[in-house]
Amino acid sequence: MNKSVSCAQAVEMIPDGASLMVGGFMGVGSPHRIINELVAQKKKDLTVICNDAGRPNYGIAHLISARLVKKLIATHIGLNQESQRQMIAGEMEIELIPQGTMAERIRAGGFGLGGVLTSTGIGTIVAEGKQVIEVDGKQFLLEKPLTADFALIGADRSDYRGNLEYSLTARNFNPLMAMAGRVVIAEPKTIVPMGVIPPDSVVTPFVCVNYIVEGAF
Amino acid sequence: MNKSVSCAQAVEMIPDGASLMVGGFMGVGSPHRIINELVAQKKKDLTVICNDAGRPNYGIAHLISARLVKKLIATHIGLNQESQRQMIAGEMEIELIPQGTMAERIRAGGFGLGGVLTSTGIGTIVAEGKQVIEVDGKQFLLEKPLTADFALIGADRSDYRGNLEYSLTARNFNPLMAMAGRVVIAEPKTIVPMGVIPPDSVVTPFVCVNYIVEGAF
Amino acid sequence: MDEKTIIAKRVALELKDGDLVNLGIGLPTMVPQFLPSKIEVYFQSENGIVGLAAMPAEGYENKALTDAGGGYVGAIPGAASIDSALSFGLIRGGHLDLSVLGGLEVDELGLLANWMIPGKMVPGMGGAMDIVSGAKRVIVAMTHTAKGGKPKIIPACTLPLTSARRVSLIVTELAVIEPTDEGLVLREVAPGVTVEQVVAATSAKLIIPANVLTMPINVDAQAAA
Amino acid sequence: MDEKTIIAKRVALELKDGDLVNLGIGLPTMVPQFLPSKIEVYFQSENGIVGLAAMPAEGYENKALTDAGGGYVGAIPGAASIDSALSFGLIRGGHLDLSVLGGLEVDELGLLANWMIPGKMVPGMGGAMDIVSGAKRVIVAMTHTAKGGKPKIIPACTLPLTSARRVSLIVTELAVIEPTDEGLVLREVAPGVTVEQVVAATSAKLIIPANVLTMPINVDAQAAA
Repeated sequence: MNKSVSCAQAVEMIPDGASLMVGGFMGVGSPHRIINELVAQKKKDLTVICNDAGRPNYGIAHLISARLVKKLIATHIGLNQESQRQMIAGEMEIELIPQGTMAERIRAGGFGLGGVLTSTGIGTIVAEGKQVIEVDGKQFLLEKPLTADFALIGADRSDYRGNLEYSLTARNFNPLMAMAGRVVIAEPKTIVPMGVIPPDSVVTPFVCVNYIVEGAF
Repeated sequence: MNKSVSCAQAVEMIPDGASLMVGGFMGVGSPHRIINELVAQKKKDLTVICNDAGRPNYGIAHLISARLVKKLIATHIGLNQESQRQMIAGEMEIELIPQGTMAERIRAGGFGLGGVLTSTGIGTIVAEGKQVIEVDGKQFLLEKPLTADFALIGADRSDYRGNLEYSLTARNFNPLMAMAGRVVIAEPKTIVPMGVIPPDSVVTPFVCVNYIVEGAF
Repeated sequence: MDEKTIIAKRVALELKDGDLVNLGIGLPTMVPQFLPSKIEVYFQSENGIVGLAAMPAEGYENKALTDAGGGYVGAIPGAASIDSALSFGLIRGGHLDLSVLGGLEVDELGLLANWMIPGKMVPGMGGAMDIVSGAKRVIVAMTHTAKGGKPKIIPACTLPLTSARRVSLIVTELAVIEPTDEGLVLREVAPGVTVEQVVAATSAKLIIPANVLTMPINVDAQAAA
Repeated sequence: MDEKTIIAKRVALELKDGDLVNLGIGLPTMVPQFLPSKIEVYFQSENGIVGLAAMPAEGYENKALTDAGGGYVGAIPGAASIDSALSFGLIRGGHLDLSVLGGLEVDELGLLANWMIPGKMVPGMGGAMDIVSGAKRVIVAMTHTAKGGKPKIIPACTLPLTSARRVSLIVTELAVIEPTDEGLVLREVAPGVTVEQVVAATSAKLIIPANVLTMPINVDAQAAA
């Protein structure tokens, strides 16, 4: 079962209008080659779930500048002025959610849980329209699971079967999204034979990964 | 900040009647020296949260045979006849919960979440007395977080600050419990200097661990 | 050929290339030996490994590499260690393609009871409730009747349920039965077994289609004798 | 000494040996340079590292080792990489001893608004809502007034709240104020600052105890001139 594909082949699988989870935090740990290829293939009307809007000319900022994003679900867009401009001009829909809530919502989606009970957001505008659940006298917001058609994962090393390792703060949302995409495409910096990554070093087990993008970064 | 203590010192901190989370799965990955020391110091009326009751003469079976356990919260006790005997004789209270639910309840306790929404147990006796929450037309059981006075962790390597690595299936519940104990005592097989365990190999970050039991296994 | 071998052989045909599979203790662990050599199937053990392999040769056992029963196992090159939360995340999150596990009772709704006999045997559910509620497909692999010929496929479970979710398939030494919206459909009989024999050994109502197939397995004449 | 230095110096006194601390962007990142050398404090960055260290020397930067703003940082020997769920598990689960972050407004209930100005500046809340809701202690480190002298410590927040949970302490260049059940208590004034000056710069009601201390920090005369 060879999961390797070229970057172009990987992106060809993604239709216009797809929902995408994109790993990375301010571009650190994002799958940069896949992002560039999405721009090259001019994918349209994307819904993107990502921690942030990237930084100018880095990370998913490329998708936003190319006007490919219909809706962005993120925690912070302050370092990308263009995303704020598009939001205020009504050109891109933006849903802002707390970072810890986003992490758990994605995890709940990938782990088959019904939702997340968190005190984050209680008593703020984040709570508007959401169910409040009381557990032993304490109030929690019910936050729903997040999944996506595709999860695009930036990894450090992969083996040919798709076991993934990450490096330092490039890990961030990647292992969570790798559980929550219906199709998971990983972009590692290196691909190594099976057995090179010890079992205890694997962060994302191979069974989560559908495709591995070939070629060094 | 030296967190090293002798095994005897570690166990002296645990009072009679304490609630303990004990890592391990059928004894694999359990903190065996701490368990033996609990028996030696004759701690009484313990509430123990552990995947199982161990196997005869292995793992927490020692605590049960020594009659130190007032209540056991576990997923499976089938490999330890003595635990079934004590349960049927009314000598030990046993609460059986599904394994995946136990994992998430412990995680929720350690991660500060209000509970777990799972379809596991819906329509079975596990659901008795529990709140059912509907999310987008699907029903989920609300399972409450679990915490404990102490988490007793079996690890492979620790550094002097308490970063922990685990080996293969000895990992199991240990990293979850290391988040959910009010006091966390780790029993590693080896203690190494800081920096020997690479940041990406750390499974339990040092900030979770209060004490490290000295001496090789 | 003994009952268990027939069951394991037939279940093996349900495994597809690339599947992630969880096997319950006992009979289900016999399945891998009957896999066609051309397909690659991965085994998960819920205690925390993806890429389980058969028990290693004597002297190569490792105390930290066991199955959910605590028995020594091996690992394929490229296996992955996972904690209990991730292990059940794979199960609940739809990443586990197939689970094969034993049963005490299955009823006309396709519901399974397999974790306790009140007042008699209370081992606990372990991971069974999560697995039956979460795996993409669940196959119950069990003998058709209990000791003394008492039916295990019955109108309604009398023992506590494992899940409110219907199982995908029942494989016994006599038959392959598929729970559907309409009820239990008899899909196959074992070589040499008649539809009437299956019906006689089953107290649940069975739907008998016009074409009930024979299990496509090779029953060795010598062993069957 | 400039305003920010006074605030950072005073906040530094709140950090205890062994604390796990999260620092917001901007002013809070100045705190570590004023830590007493005898205490060991660990820094978490919510993007995924425990054991953050100062920015490395030129040429030693690593693209995969950054803070939450994407800027290069270092790591202590024995640092730990964590994913975003574990990062916020530490925050929400009571493992984070202290968070220091900036503020736009704090009110008489001790509630903080620091993540948006509707119609004007909407960067998003990032991790601030989780941090203020979850950290054991939250210190707001901010200038006492906005540009033009407009009070930021006010009767009731006009901007969207960051959390319904009260913050632990407010540290400005003029004062240290503690939100309590009774209201905002003026604990300290900066060297050379009078209680009256603090009251004048604050539109919220302040409770003034009999003994208002002076911040125990060394204000360098030359820099203050």
